[in-house]
Amino acid sequence: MYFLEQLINGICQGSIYALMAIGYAVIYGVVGLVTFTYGEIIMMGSFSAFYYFIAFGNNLWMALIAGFITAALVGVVVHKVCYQRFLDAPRYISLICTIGMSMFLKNLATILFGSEMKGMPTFFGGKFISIGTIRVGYLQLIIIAVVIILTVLLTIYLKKTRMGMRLRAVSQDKKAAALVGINVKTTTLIGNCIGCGLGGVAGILLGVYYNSVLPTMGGMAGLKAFSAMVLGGLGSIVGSAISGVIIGVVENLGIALTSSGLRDVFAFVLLVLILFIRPQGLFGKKGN
Amino acid sequence: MIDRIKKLYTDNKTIFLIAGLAAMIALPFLIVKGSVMSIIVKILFYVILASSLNIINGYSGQFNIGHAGFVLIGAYTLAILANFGWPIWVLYIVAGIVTAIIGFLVALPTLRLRGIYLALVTLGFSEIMRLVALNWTALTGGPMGIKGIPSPWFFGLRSTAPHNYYYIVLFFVVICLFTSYRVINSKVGRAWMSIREDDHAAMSLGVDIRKYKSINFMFGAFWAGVGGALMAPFYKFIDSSMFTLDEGFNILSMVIIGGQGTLVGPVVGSVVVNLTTEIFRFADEARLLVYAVLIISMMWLRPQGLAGTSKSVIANRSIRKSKQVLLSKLSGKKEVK
Amino acid sequence: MLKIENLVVNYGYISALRGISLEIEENEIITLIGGNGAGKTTTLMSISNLVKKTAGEIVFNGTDISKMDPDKIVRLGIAHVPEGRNIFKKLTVEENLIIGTITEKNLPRKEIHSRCEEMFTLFPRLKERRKKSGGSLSGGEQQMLAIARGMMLRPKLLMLDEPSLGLAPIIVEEIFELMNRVKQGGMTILLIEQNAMLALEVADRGYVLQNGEIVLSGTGRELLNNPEVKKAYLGI
Amino acid sequence: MLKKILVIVLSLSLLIGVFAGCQKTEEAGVIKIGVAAPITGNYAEYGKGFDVATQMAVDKINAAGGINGKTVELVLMDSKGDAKEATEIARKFTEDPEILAVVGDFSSTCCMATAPIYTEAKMVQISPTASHPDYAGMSEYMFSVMGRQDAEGPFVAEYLAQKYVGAEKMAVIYLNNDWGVSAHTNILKRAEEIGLEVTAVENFVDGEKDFTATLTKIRQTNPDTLCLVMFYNELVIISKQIKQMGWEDVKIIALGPGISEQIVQLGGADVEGIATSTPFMVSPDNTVAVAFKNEFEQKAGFTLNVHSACAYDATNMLAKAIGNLGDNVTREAIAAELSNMKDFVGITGPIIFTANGDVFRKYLIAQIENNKWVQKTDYSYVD
Amino acid sequence: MGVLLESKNISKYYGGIKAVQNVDMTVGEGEIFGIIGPNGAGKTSFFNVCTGNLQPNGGEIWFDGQKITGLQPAQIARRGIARTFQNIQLFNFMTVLENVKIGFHIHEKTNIFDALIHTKRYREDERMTQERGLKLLENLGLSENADTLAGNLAYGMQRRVEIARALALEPKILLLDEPAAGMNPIETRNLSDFIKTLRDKGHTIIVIEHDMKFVMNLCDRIMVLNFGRKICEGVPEVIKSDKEVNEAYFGKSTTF
Repeated sequence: MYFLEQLINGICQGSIYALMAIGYAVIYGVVGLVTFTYGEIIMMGSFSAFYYFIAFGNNLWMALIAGFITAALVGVVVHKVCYQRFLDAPRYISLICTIGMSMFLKNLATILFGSEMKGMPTFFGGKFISIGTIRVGYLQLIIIAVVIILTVLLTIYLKKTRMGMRLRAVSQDKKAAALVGINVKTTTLIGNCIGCGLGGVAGILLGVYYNSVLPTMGGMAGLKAFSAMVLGGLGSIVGSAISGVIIGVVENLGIALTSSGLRDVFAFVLLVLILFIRPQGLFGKKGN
Repeated sequence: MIDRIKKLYTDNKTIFLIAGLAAMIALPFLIVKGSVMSIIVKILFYVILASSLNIINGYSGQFNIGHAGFVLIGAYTLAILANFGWPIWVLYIVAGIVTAIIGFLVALPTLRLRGIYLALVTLGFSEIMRLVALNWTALTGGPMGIKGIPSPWFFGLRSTAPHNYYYIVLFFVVICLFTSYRVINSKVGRAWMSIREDDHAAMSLGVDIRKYKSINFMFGAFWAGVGGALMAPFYKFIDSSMFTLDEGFNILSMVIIGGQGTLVGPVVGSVVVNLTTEIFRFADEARLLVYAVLIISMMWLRPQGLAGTSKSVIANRSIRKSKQVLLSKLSGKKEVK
Repeated sequence: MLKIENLVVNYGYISALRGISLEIEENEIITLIGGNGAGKTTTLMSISNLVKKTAGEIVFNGTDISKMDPDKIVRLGIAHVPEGRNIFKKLTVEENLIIGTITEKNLPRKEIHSRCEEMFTLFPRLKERRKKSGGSLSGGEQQMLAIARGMMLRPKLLMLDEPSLGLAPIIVEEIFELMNRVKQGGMTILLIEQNAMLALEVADRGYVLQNGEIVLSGTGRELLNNPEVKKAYLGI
Repeated sequence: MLKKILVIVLSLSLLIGVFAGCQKTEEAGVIKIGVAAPITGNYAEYGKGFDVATQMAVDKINAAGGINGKTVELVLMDSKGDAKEATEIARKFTEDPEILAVVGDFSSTCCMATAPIYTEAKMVQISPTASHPDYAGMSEYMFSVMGRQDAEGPFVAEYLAQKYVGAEKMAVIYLNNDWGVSAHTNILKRAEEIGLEVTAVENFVDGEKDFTATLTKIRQTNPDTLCLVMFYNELVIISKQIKQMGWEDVKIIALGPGISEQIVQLGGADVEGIATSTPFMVSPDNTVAVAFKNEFEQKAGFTLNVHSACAYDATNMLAKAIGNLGDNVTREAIAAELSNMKDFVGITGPIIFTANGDVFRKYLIAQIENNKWVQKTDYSYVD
Repeated sequence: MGVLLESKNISKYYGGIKAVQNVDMTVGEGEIFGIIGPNGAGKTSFFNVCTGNLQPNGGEIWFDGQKITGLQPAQIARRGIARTFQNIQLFNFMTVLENVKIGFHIHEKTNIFDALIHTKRYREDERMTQERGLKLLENLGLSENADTLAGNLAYGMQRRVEIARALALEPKILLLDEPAAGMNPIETRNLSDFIKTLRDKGHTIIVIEHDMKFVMNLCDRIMVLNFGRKICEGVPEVIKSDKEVNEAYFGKSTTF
């Protein structure tokens, strides 16, 4: 029972990692570059919701949309500054740019929004469903549902729409995409915006779930998203989502077995171990 | 302009080196203020750290973004063993060796990995090290850190005053750059560079990639460890918060701003980065904003770094492109990579 | 229709094209032949603006396309079928075809479907594998898919880069016959081919490239019978 | 062209920076006090509080005519919470002969790294918040205003937990930093002495957000009281997660956040009933404290916390010591004056340094009732 | 004439593509052996299997009486197989001389400590690579370019540097992947002569090429691949008159 309880805790936390990882996977898949600004995108999404609630009242769904848009707009800036110019250049250049951008956004947020923790309104009145002694909050269910819905929607979007097809084409082969008449520049920009928007949504759920918004909240969140994305096999959306959940579960079971201070150790040891055994990630194909 | 300076330098290398060294030795006599000296000592620390990272990233083309982990090991090794009464001078080297051994252990799994995967493993390693240092209280003092790290004695002087400690660090900086120079201009260094340029070609010439990558990681880790060990007695207190990922990113920025794959690059990088953060102290809250803008504008204006070969990236790009063309031409048959 | 003037392309310090000029008339099959590294592929890449040109001008139907974005060039009706296997490996065969029409924004589903069917009649092998991913196809099938994808656009100018690469002789023949049919449908074709004999047989005119320069040009027949071509290029 | 302009702008700004760094104001009749605080970085929130609180103290002193007719000036430097930067700041402060003493730094890491430098210069560093047990004892020039954990920890175990809430089985969660470690160790020690059973001890790394696993684990051990050793942000998150789990039959006590208003603001109904130990309480009848609190919140834009109040007191104490010395102000003398000062009463209550340089504080118990901190005991509760 | 390199039943697949299927080959000592075939015939894949750059899906490679399948490329190189690459894989940001010096890698005995304190071993190695490197460059007419960055050289020159680098290994067998690609006729003829002199010095050479003329004039024996299969093997005259080869190479309708 106890084990099951911890497992459910892990799944709940993992679903947030999963959502963050999906956004990262879209960015990496389409742009093809590693970003360290993603955590700050998450933070920006969270702050946008915080101010949305103040300005327009507590409507979570509208806030999610607002957060998506804000994060996507920040994504445009990040794209112009960090990616567009460096698509053909050695990868480390844009990587350093994203590190600079992350520093910039974090400090800008500190100056603009203040460095103290801010709270989010409570949604669903803390209601929950009981299964024996285990309680799963409505919010947790909503988060899991949002993750599943977004994964499905995203998959459908990528599979069924023309834009989705463009994104997939660009993520597979930029040259061939240009040859069939896809505007690679615009498409990578759009892909990046979608990824960032998902990051923003994840940021809002993160903020609401833990009831806190901070300029420094992005750091570890971005790292976990990155890790889940790599474990999932670089840009695979379903893989990233599953890896996010796996990381969450491993962390929580690790805490259950040892000490709670070691949470991140579990995450990173898992990462290193898996990459050692399967260099292409959990769901990646060999030779990619 | 930078290129002209570089040419002037290459033409009169020996004179410049001797003059530079003389100036460095004379420096503490010219600067009265301990605070300025302290900044200079810090720059010298980073020269070692950035150079050691440059050995890994710049010369063998691996991508290590968790360098802080190695620095941590060096610093903690010295701090822990110093409390057992080991002489500090010996510990500088011991710390380097311990870090090199850990570096080897990190290199083992990473030999199979490239690019982003390798980067992620080094990142994970760095965080694991920090968290272990934070949680293994019995050994590392955990969050209490280790305080009262003794300072080495040096011609009868208490050496942690910046004016004195400067010479110890300078000594190691010179040794670090000198050994790097010698190794790079040997079979080993050429093997590293061949791996960086084209590992398949290197393999086909009989270069044992695994062996040389491990040596490379060990050599870089050694100097990172020495750098970390040098810092511990100077600050007298260490805890895990001094070796975060951001610290690793900071070192990485120095290497890239200075110019990867050149010996001078990391030196220039650490000077420029440290001076900028110092100079913009008056900007208060916006200080790191300025630093962030500096990093980004450097990548826009001079992505090869201040000391990097001019046009190398552009040349690199077109050469890469021509290769791509050829590759695509041959892609029907050739799938080596 | 297409006019290239004094095109120069350098890759770093290597010069790939040293100033070539050529012209393509409407409804022709033009072929570029030459050895490896002669600059054939580079010429096509320059037309699609996938490489940086050092000098030169390319005009298509009166529009200067030398500085146009690659996707706009495709929109003008120039389809480029790259050599090798530049198909989307993770997309299915059908998706690969559909993506060929991606520049035509308001194309009805029905029209796309009928064009797909058309391609499947041309290449029945693809029809069998329409739901398979591009990467699982054999080399020849991938080549067919690439050509079909280019033709999905109904381009004015179809540029084929080594369509016979890795294909069995029977299929090669099919493709060359296909070209004739396509030409009768009003398409202009620019063909790069290593199999010079075959190429020159279908081509109206041809250019011989060597080390980035055009060394010979003429009608297909002329070149085919030119002893220089035989000797220098075919190595007989 | 763009490139050139950018290069010029960059190098110009660098130059300006150099000169700005070199500028110095030489004014007579000014007393300078250094402030080292993390204005940027992960602890920026607390650094900002230091900045506002110290400046408020100085403004007040100057408005009242300064110290013996001399105006007080603060020199604020950003340590980023980084020990390396902190030592550089320490060197700058010690080298500037006009600076008499230093208020700072926030983290014990920085304080302990800079202690040898200040000691060498015989300069006082009075830290509002450093609570590492070894810090103040490092030399006679190091002072800490916050109060050592070997006083508060036992108070929490014996009086808050056992006596006030009637705990029999207690679990402890603490923030894994120097402060949290010493605080919880002292709690555990006293708990063992007084026979209070501790069922589980868990820690977390700064920045942690998800405590469900930890709480689920602790709940297995069936404690009746949960002792949270941490600051306000994690405290709020934990209380919310406890409620979310449906864990009703547990009493929550806290050490560390003091009577932060943020807890009430952020926590709402979920923090109702939390009891905490605090060295001071801004009760409505304490007009000085209330005025301070209001002014601080207006200037800083966020609510007052214990750390900023301590920074305010530290500055005032320093000013008082300098004032007491009259014209014989030397850096060295300030240390002696501070150690001997017995009559200082600040916002956070009376502050008397021990021989070590710490403060032995007495503690109150406060509890949240109807969304408000209410003082439940006075200083005599211990007796 | 002993057998030096032998492939037994080698196959290599990429996903659905059968790049090489059941190829047998024997190359004797002192031969110049040619492998020809149209683009996409699997020549380079076969080559990469021989040098260990690719692992075969089936079959074995024997070299000098020992099985070398499964070995790392570096180990194979140490046994005496040197190669060049189809698309020229030089170390572009290193000078020509440095490129060649890396070729001497397996003959150098320096380790990192020798390099640090400049032991006798280091000095000897450095002198050896310097002298022999320069000599090699002189032999190939590259002396003037010793200090140029390899990436900056013209195409033909790069080919030569690559061959020089491979020769520095002092291999028992040299595998050249399309050495004449991108060369003009004069360069090609020079190259052809040069390869012959190498053979006369005792090197065994395998050449991949699709320039028929080049191969016919140069090689002692030739193997023809098409669709990954061996369709013909023999002396140039046999190849020239083989019908299947002609079809594969020039299309059905043409004959010589």
